[in-house]
Amino acid sequence: MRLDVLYFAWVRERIGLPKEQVETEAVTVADLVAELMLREERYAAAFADITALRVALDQELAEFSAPLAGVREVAFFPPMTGG
Amino acid sequence: MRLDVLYFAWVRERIGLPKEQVETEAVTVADLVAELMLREERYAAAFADITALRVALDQELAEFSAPLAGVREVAFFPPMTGG
Amino acid sequence: MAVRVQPEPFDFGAEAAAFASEATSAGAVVTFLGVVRDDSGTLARMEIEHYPGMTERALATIAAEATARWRLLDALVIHRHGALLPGEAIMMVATAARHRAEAFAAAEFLMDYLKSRAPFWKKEFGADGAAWVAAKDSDEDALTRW
Amino acid sequence: MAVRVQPEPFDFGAEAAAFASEATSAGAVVTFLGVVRDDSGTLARMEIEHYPGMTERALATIAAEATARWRLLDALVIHRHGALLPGEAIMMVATAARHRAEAFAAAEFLMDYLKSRAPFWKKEFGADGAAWVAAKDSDEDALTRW
Repeated sequence: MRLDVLYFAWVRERIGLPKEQVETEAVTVADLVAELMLREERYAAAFADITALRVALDQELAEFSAPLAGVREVAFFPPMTGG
Repeated sequence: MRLDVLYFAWVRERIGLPKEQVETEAVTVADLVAELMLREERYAAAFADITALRVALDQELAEFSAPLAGVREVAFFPPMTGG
Repeated sequence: MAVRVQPEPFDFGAEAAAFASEATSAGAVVTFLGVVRDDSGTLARMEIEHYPGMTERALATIAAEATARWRLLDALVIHRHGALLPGEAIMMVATAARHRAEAFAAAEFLMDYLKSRAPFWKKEFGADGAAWVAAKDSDEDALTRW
Repeated sequence: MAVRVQPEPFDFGAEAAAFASEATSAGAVVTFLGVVRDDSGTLARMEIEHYPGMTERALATIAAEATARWRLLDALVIHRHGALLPGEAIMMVATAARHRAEAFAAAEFLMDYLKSRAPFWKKEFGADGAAWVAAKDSDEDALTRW
């Protein structure tokens, strides 16, 4: 499947881009993270501490164990600091 | 001693005046209330249910058991409804 | 810290803006505005009686206590008396603090104390005559949390 | 109920006044204003990044939940993104309810959820370089009370 993958804040800065298209057969978010980490050092660095990250699937907060079936947009970012 | 005695809200309406000077030897607020209630029916009516009343001595909330020594101004009123 | 007791209307937006712009080192500003409600649809007006002298003292005491307890950068209380129409603003409170928790807690504390400890009494004039607003047990109970 | 996400400044006093005047049957209006603080005295600017699309959805969801839970008559959330200077307003929340307890609770709920559940990220630019603001455990903990 083809996913839009978005990065925000320091995740975006470490990976060096805000958005990319990813062709993947990953079943869960965690699978996708494992796949991305194998790509390049900057991905490995960005995802090194998964507890410091949050994920949204189609713009809704989700768990890293969540399935990707039917999802079009995945976003990774640090804990939010709004308000 | 001579006291300024003030009445507010329905206490004022029942007694029929906002303020009067009272010459008294009452030791506590409760003594003063007992003295006033003997005066006239309108005082007796106003003070009938003391639990529905509050008292301030020199503009500070006080108890009915409080002594009047040194006090210049006594005010009687129902529970407050500001805000 | 400012406390005003007045019969005149006040401009909530202007007061809130001025308060916020003066609290320059605050990260958090909370305001509360109390308005005359007309639940029954028959309220002609409300009249608020107060105890001149004691009112200002009580409000200043309450505001000083809130300021000390939550280390407020500033606090404002405005309360009207006299005749008010449905929809008119009765009073406002504003608090400024470094963080939101302090600003919220102080504003709620001010409101709870104002309701039951400041010498104001409301009387409603409606189609069926006039009646003094009764104090609510819930307002007295609200004080126990502080 | 209104939610606005914008880079432009907003006029807190005018927004607060307009909100209050439209909530005609409310007895209680609470506003919260968040301002860029400069505790160190070295902050040049703050930049707020957000997730267009998700931000608006998250804010609308939070506002709708608050409205239902406290039977609000109205709710408003305005949140800026982009570059902000110390002292500038970041965001505001306003709630209107019949009674004060609901208006206060809903405003605090909105703030707690906004802090940790709306996709905004703050970066501070100062004399010593730039750094992303870290999420506070206390903000995450604040959610457990609702």
